[in-house]
Amino acid sequence: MKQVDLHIDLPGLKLKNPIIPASGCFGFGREYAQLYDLSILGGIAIKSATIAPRFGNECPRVAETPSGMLNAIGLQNPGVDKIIEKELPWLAQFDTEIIANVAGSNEEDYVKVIEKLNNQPTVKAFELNISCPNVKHGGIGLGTDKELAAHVTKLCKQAAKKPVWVKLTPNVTNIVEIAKAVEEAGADGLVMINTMLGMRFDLKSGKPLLANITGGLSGPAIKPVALRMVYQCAQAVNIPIIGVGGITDAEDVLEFLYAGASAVEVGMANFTDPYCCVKIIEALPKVLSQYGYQSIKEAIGRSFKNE
Amino acid sequence: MKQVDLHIDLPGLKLKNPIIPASGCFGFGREYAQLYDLSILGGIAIKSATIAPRFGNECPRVAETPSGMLNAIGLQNPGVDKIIEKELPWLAQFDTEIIANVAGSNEEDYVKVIEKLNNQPTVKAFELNISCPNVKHGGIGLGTDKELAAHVTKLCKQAAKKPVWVKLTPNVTNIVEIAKAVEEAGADGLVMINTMLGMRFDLKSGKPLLANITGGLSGPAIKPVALRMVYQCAQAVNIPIIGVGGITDAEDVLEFLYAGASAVEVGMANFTDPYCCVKIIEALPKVLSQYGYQSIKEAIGRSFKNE
Amino acid sequence: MQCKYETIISNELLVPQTYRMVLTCHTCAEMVPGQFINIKLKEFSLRRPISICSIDGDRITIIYKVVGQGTKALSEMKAGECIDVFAPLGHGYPIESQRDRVLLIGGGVGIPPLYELAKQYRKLGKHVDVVCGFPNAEACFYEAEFTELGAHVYIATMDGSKGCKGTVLDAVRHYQLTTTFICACGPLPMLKALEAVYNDGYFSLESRMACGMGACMACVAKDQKQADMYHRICKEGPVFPIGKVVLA
Amino acid sequence: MQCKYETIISNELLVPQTYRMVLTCHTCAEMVPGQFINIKLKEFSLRRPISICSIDGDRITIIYKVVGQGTKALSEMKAGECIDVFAPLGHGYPIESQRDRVLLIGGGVGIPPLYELAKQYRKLGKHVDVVCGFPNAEACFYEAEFTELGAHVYIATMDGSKGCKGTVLDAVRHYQLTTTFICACGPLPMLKALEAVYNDGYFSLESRMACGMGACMACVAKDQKQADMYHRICKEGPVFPIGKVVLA
Ligand SMILES: Cc1cc2nc3c(=O)[nH]c(=O)nc-3n(C[C@H](O)[C@H](O)[C@H](O)COP(=O)(O)OP(=O)(O)OC[C@H]3O[C@@H](n4cnc5c(N)ncnc54)[C@H](O)[C@@H]3O)c2cc1C
Ligand SMILES: Cc1cc2nc3c(=O)[nH]c(=O)nc-3n(C[C@H](O)[C@H](O)[C@H](O)COP(=O)(O)OP(=O)(O)OC[C@H]3O[C@@H](n4cnc5c(N)ncnc54)[C@H](O)[C@@H]3O)c2cc1C
Ligand SMILES: Cc1cc2nc3c(=O)[nH]c(=O)nc-3n(C[C@H](O)[C@H](O)[C@H](O)COP(=O)(O)O)c2cc1C
Ligand SMILES: Cc1cc2nc3c(=O)[nH]c(=O)nc-3n(C[C@H](O)[C@H](O)[C@H](O)COP(=O)(O)O)c2cc1C
Ligand code: FES
Ligand code: FES
Repeated sequence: MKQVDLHIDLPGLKLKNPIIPASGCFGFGREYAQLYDLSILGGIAIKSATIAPRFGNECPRVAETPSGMLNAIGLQNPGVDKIIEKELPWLAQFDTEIIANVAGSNEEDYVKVIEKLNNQPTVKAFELNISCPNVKHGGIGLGTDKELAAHVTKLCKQAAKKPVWVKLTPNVTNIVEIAKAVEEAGADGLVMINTMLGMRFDLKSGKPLLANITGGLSGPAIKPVALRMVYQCAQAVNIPIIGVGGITDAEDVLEFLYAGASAVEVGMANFTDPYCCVKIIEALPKVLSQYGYQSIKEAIGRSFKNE
Repeated sequence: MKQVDLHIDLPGLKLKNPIIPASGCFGFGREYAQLYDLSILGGIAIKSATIAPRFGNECPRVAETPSGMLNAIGLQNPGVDKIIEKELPWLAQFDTEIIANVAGSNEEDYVKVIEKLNNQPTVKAFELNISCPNVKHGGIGLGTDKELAAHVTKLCKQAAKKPVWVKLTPNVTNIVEIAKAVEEAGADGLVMINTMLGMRFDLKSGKPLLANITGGLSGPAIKPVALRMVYQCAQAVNIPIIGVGGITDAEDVLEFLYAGASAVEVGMANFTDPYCCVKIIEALPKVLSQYGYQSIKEAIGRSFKNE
Repeated sequence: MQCKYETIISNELLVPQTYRMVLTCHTCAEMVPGQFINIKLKEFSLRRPISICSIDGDRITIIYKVVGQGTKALSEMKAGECIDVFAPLGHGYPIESQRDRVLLIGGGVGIPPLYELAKQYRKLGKHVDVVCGFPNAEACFYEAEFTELGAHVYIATMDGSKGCKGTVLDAVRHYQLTTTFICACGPLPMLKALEAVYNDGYFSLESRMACGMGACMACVAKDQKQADMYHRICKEGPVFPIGKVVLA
Repeated sequence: MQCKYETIISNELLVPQTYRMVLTCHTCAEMVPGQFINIKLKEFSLRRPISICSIDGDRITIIYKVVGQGTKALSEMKAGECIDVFAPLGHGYPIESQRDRVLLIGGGVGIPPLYELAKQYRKLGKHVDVVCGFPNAEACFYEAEFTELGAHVYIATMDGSKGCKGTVLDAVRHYQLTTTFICACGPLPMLKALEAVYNDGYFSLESRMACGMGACMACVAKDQKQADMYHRICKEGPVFPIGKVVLA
């Protein structure tokens, strides 16, 4: 087997491989660091940071669904100050690229979080979570309207001293329109997709299973939708895309590369198999060379590019 | 076990039980009639009828996905005239309610199909498919815009001599807005949801697996999204809802009733288990009484209604 | 046509990546060669269509190649386990008793359905030639089984490691097989090459399927003569007369 | 804390709807009573948390009730089959060697973790009282097993068909158990009732979980004193000192 080049350079991110645990599914890495060396990872998208600490929604916060799960965590996090004080210095020990996922209740909050993180050398790029369906104010609202999405992107770009990636919600009629608006507003890249709004009901009580009523659907169930959206947007924008949604193995990664993603984030699969990122990274060279690729770059966008 | 009342009266439809095979997943019933007596069913939503015969998309037309499948059949059907000539007389032998699913490339087509079916006594209600993602003209376009959706509904209502149900697409930012617009335009009921737009890629070629590139995602994977949309719309409109999306067993039916559906359609599950509708109908009284209901009516909308 | 839980009698590696499974079958009495069964596996939402290779009393044999996750899961099942089988499906090869000789041509896992077909033609005392194409000698299977039926077996391998080097058509020419009535099953390029040479007989086709019984229109093939006419591979097929449908 | 394939040694019905499984475990050496394992089952995307009931060399015992599809699938697994086990997880009951007596109170499938705990306190020669609550006599399990350890067992059944009629608290009163240091596990209403009476000891809590290891924030409980502080049941718990977290 020839050496396969897994390396990819993206705005702010020199990834040794394209595998990044997704925000909210990996905490700040502390738990997974007990299982393996985080330096193996291409990068880590840390849990959404908000300006003040957030305590999230009531429990139950999760429910199982066929090939997926619903979550309504509600962006629980200790707030950006605590993250700077406690988590980033700890994360600095690892040779991997840290992406700070930024969330807020309104546009100013996003800017404030970015300003606080601007001088943190551990943070290599920002990922704007304008798509979390589980918070009352802002969140999904911003991500479903192209003007609002563009506006928050613009404000964040102005404030940011590092590349700004925008994480899109799939709960929209026209994802391409939003991707383009965000690109025009200066986004350095897109991360897609966040979760899809869903529900389950408790058979006994007849009431919604989640205390928050609705939650975000993730896992293999949403992979076909994520692939479709990446495929559509990759052809409509000129900024790179990090694909997310239902990835569990190296074959899934290859599909996302074909669709036009340059790297991927892995979310729920970390719960099903806590070693899944390591396994994917190990399998990726084999799978790529099995299908005739010597680098991940060769596979990116292959579905619509002519050889 | 007390006798459980499965019966429900809806516009045009006197259903002996709430189980209806979904359009496109049951043909015109001929194949399934070899397996069981179709009179067992509450109703049958027959394959979409168009004014002229349609030959659909190239193959491959289907692909498997985790807990689901993609299809891009492209509304293949023999055209409304052949359906009237060959299928409806044959279907008349069964004691079940026939719902004619109507599709078209433009608004006039819908009206023309309805006019042809108006005098067919076998057809008890129309179901407007303004949501099929697999046809180039019309289809998804109509269903994703509230004005277009309302307009085609209005025209069909004017033409129709039977109740008109409108089948909504989930590929929208705001399903409630569309449900309300369609209700205002005179719809007698809603059927939701149709498939979600998705994709898969062929690992060898790197190209989309489906000849049509994108396809509609159905099956258990989409159930949480369908439940959420039914729940949202059931509280926003006053017309009844037939729930569809990922139903495979009686417990799933109960979840849809809780969400606010008055009956359900079963699609992909017919492929996984060709007897599934019969099994659901058999299990339903047991499951309902296990959770303390003596009729399906008691369970409808229980998630948001106060006892 | 029924959906039943059947019991696996045996499931063993035949040649690399290719397995043979014997299982009970409630519907053996209705089966004809060329029909298929549709297998539901746990964890998979769509059934897997596999041709019937041999019908023996209340048991059948299938031969399948591991090409993806479903066939891999199938290969890991053990004797004694149960599987959900929907069968028999489709229309098989008509047995034309007026024929004296038949030439069966199969490529890889297109060969299995020809075995039961050979059996039935041999029972009628017909002369049966079988040409089997494989990538190499290692992949060859069922030469002995066909021979035991009294059929004449000719092997083609792409690398020439066994029999005639080349395709099944190369073998037909090399062994000077002149029978013009053929029944074939195998990959599309093989069928297309055969169509250029033969016009009397039957082809068995494959397609991605959903319902497997004619209800969903997933598996259609176009009619060669009537541009706007389609046939369902799962219901009108998988066996069609040569020249009936467009090979695509 | 590791994820390993373990082998099922036995898996049998203990009392109606409740099963006992013995399985190998690579991480027995690290385990303490009150910790749990997280089991991955085919067809299910989330793992199922189950308490460790007994640690015996390189094997553990778990006892689980069939309440849904996952536990049903688990109950259908057979000796010799492998399951993917992530263990040990969480913080268990601290063994307080300065105590002379401990009162263990369990309801239904909250009882299993108390068995290993009783074993460890008995090894230290402590006086152990165990109160087990069940709906009825038919549902009772592990009376003999606790007795064998040298613990004193008291049964409460809701219908009075065995032991004292009523809840575990009714049994505590009826049998005049005066030990004030308790370790409890069981349904929320039971823990709430106990909290009204006891303030010295530990409760084990349940919650819907996703990661089971502290990364996802699915399973939090609020601190009783600091309104804005949460504890993860899977990581800081499932065992908490009485009065630490809000029972909700
Ligand atoms: C009528 C018929 C008879 C067949 N007989 C045999 C046989 O006797 N022996 C044998 O080895 N194979 C046979 N096949 C092919 C067999 O169905 C596929 O190899 C198998 O479905 C692959 O499943 P998988 O999960 O391993 O592959 P995956 O690629 O993971 O499957 C994904 C999906 O694609 C479908 N699919 C993939 N390849 C094919 C294919 N070639 N044809 C149809 N569907 C496909 C699968 O059914 C599944 O729905 C037959 C196909 C048909 C249509
Ligand atoms: C720390 C801990 C220890 C446990 N120990 C035991 C034990 O020793 N014996 C035992 O019988 N049960 C125990 N439980 C409960 C057990 O986890 C659930 O009964 C089981 O997960 C139900 O799975 P299911 O698929 O059968 O139910 P379903 O309702 O079909 O499960 C659907 C989802 O909800 C979750 N879920 C359902 N009920 C519970 C519950 N009560 N607690 C947590 N998650 C739930 C499932 O894990 C799954 O993700 C424990 C739970 C926790 C949190
Ligand atoms: C428990 C949980 C918590 C999440 N929290 C966040 C979050 O804080 N910020 C964010 O941008 N996305 C969050 N997500 C979304 C994931 O990052 C990811 O976009 C989504 O789960 C789809 O990927 P998957 O299918 O691989 O899980 C969360 C997802 C889960 C399951
Ligand atoms: C193969 C296939 C064909 C379909 N054809 C139609 C159709 O012709 N008209 C229509 O309104 N919906 C059609 N649908 C959508 C279904 O009626 C249903 O809305 C959808 O599949 C979701 O339900 P399910 O998850 O139970 O399959 C089709 C679905 C499938 C899988
Ligand atoms: S697979 Fe459904 S019609 Fe052939
Ligand atoms: S289950 Fe993830 S933090 Fe507890």
